[in-house]
Amino acid sequence: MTIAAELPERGSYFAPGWRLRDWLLTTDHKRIAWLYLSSLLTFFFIGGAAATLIRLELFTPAGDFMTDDTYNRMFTLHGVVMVWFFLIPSIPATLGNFLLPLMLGAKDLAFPRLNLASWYVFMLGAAIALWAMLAGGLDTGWTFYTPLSTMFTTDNTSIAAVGVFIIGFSTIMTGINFIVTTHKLRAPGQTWFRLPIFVWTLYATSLVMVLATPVLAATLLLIVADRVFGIGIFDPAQGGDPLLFQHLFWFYSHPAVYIMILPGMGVVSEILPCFSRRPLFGYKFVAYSSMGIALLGFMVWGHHMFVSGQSTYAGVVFSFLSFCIAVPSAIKVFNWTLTMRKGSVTFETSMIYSLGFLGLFVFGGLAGLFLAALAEDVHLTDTYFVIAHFHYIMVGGMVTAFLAGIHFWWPKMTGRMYSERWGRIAAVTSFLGFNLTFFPQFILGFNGMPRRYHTYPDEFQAWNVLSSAGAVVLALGYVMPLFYLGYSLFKGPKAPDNPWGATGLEWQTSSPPPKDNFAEPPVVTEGPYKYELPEIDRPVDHK
Amino acid sequence: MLTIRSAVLTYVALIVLVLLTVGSTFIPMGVGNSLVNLAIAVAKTALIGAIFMHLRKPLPLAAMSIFVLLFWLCLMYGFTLNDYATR
Amino acid sequence: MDSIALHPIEASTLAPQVDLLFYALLAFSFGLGIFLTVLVLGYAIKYRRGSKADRSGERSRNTILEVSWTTATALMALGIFLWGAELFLQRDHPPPDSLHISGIGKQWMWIFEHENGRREIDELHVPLGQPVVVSLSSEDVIHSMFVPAFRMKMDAVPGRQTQLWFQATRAGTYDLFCAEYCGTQHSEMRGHVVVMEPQDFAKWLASGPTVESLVQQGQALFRGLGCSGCHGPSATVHAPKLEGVYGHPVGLATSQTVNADDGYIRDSILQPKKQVVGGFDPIMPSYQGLITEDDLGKLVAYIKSLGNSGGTP
Amino acid sequence: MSLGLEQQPLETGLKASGELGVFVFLVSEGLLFGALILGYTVLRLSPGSDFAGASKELSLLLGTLNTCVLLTSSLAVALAAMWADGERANYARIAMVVTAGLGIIFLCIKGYEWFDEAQKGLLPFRDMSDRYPKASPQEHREFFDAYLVLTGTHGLHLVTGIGLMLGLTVFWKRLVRPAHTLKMAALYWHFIDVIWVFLFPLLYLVR
Repeated sequence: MTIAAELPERGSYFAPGWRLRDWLLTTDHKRIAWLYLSSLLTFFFIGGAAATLIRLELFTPAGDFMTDDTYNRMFTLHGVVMVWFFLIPSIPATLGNFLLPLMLGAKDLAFPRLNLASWYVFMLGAAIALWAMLAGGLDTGWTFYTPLSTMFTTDNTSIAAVGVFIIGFSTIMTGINFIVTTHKLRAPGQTWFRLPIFVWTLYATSLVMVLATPVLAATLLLIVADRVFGIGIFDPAQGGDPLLFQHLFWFYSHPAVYIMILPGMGVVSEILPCFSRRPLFGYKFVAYSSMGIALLGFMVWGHHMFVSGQSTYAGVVFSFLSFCIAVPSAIKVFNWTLTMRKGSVTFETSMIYSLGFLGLFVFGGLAGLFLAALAEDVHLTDTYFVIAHFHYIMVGGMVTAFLAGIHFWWPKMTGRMYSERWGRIAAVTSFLGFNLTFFPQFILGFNGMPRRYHTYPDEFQAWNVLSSAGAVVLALGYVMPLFYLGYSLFKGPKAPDNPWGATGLEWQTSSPPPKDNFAEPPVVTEGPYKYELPEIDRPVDHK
Repeated sequence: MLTIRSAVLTYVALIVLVLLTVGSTFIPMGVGNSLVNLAIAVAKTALIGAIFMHLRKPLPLAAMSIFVLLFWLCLMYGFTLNDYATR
Repeated sequence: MDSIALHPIEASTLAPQVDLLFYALLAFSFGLGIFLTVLVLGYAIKYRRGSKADRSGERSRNTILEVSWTTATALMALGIFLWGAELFLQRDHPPPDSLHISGIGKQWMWIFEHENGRREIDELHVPLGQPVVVSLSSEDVIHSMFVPAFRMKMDAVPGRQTQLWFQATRAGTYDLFCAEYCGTQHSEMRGHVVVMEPQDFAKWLASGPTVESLVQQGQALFRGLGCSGCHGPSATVHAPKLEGVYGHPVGLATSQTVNADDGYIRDSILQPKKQVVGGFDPIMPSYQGLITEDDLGKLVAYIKSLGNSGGTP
Repeated sequence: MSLGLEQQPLETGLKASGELGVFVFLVSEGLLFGALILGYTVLRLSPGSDFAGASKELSLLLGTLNTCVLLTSSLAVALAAMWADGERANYARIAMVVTAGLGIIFLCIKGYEWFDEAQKGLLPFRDMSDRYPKASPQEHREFFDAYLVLTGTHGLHLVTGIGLMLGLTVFWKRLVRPAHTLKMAALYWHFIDVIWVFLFPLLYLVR
């Protein structure tokens, strides 16, 4: 699509052609990954534009840049686009789509046509929801809380809800495809404990997709039914219960957080060993902790509802389980850190992104402890502290990992190398910009600035100005890769098959891979991450 | 393996269960009615599953799917109703 | 710009306790976060390619280490959980001598009503040093009453009553926010809590515009809405008498027993067929949608007064 | 989830992929209905509520009849799947038409019920809200809200199922593995049947 026609090389998956039909009717998982990538990038920058306008408005305490209604539409647009059009499909639908069959040693996903269908369904849902939001405006917030969303907002709510509902189908399709592929299409010898952690995390993610998304569908269905027919299951005026909505919504939306972050953890688990030249520390613990997170993620949703009128006892239970989920997350962090020990560390772009991920994930995760602690959450919930916390995980964690993965597998996906120098500059810029943007929001939240505020008391201005200034740096860091990665497509040097000297089946095929992924079906005889120290770093007793 | 005989027998059993469950509503038992209805619904599901859907000796993955569904339903109902029960 | 917000004022008995937890968590988080950052950077630098660091020895698996840090994390998490939960449980136990105020959230304002009927909008006056219970309800969507200086927040949910309580420890004027997104002017749904010396508060309370007390207004409504036609002393319809009901157990037609608290009375007005008193027919019509939250509060106050005095109107 | 699966046999291929895919999909569907029924459960269990009392307004006769129709269709589709392999494919195609036909009969009866209930002002259609019997307790409206959503969602699934059956019958000769596809579709049909098996007592039998 956006890639120039000079790329195709004999034998690569680009070879079948560059006509529109070759892309829009393809069932090749690698091409579908590109379809997703180009759509997701578009949505990312739409959501980013909304974020820019939000930060611009918050530069001053008064509502002097846009009206309150416009502002509310902006943060709703930002939330809906970023959550459903970008974060949920981000890594699974792009890198996951491209890499899962390669990592398993398969020719394609189990259901290639379902895979293509999922993209079309995704685009349909996104188009509907986007149309509702841009043409009419949606001001419910991405959370669709009732009775606000059912009684007081415009009819665009129904249209947008239908759009998100349709996107849910696409998510479920991807989930089913990945689960079946992982079970059924592993190459000979590719046993579960020889799978790369990225596959483990994709599997865990797919489980969450399949198990959580239908509950969102049910919830949105009830919202639309309320608006269209006037059924009142969530409507207190008719004896319904708005808290039921919150239970159902967070039953989906909390696990959805793990749809977003788990694949990021998988990406980093691939990159850290590669550039440390060391096997991943505690492979099985990292694999099990992914499954543990997927399971526990379903038992903690009530921590979004501590002050909502939920029973105190339920609050205590949910708080306890929320602390439990800190354990598998911590296990991963410790293991990643120790992977570097006694390694031979180099600082390629994707490694710098991964180290950035580690730092931001640690601080974002620790902020989660504050919010899981009941009495503290009463003060901090619905303030900017929450905003900062989940942006540290979603943007600092997830988007950073996404960029790390894109840079790591770029040579494989395109067959071209990009400029390492510019890559490193962009990685450091976005890290600094991110912290400048979001760290002040922790302080704002602690001081009590509520979220979704169009205007705010004067004493909060200094931190908001800092945050808005940081957003400029962050935006710069995110725009840079567009240029040097785009440039590499045309002028970048040709990539060798395995530029990083990495292990894993995807590096054993050519760059870019042939249409059927492998010239001959691979046979796996050993586990992942069999990294050896390079000659100059090898200890004496090993020589 | 499904035969016409076993299929028809299952079908007859299902219809009998429908009549039983409808009949039971005419005997007032309070909460008991709901329990009986639920038990019969589970029995019907078991019949449909075991015979019609060939799940008597399921593949491990099919069995796992069913287990996962039941387990996740338990999570959803358990935690939500826990809130309502303790308000 | 007035000043830069660094640390919110502590103005309630709860605030220093919550802040102690906050700063303990902050110390722990920064301790662990910086330790990990130093470790990551330290390893990255020490073991950079070509460095002289010692790389001999087995690694990549160490079950004892895995088990021990898993256990350590779990114990830390448990400790923080208990601390946070212990403080949280205070929420359900306001001291018995509390002052009761009812608060109503409405797009986009807060209405507070004191026991003597004095009402205020977007302002809440409370006395220093006395526990205050605010019963919250909402007329339209979900709002959330948030007073950062008190470290206290609670949602106002339509169709239900929730409550929060605090005891102010510092006179002054503090921000009051709506923390749950509630539509167009959500960020304008702000106000102030004014904490006054008790004698000043008493003066303020008495000096207000002469309004009938809540109970008197409730009594007027009781007649106006036709409640007295059935529940009044001269009624011919067979309906339960309301004197001495509040705060006492009520036997239901389902042979269960409920305590006649605020919630029960409220429900009985809105959904009378839900919990019918034993020996009576479910003939009362529902007042759902016919009565505002505001009036409902007055009716409940009146029925409460009947329960307390035991007298007849 | 992975316990006991370490010793994966060294085989690959599409064998049984479709079946696993359908089961995973049905798990997903199960949670959709699970969530909707949870809404019903919460409303019904709210203390002292006469939510279930509204069940009296439904037609027990038509409900029972419909249950039998759907169970019969399950028998038909099970037979179709049995006949799918081998030489009796024509039997299978007839059985599929019967299945779809029974599905359509179910929808007709259901449609008549909805029409009848709408006439009585029981269904929560916004334009008709003034026709709610004012005396009926609020919980009864809630019951009909839940009833409409549950039966409506089930009906939409049935429409999909009927489409599948008819499509399979028509395109039988053009499919690569028609028998396999039919078995997958049969699993879906049985699932819809199982959902009704639970909806029937929840909605009709709680009087």
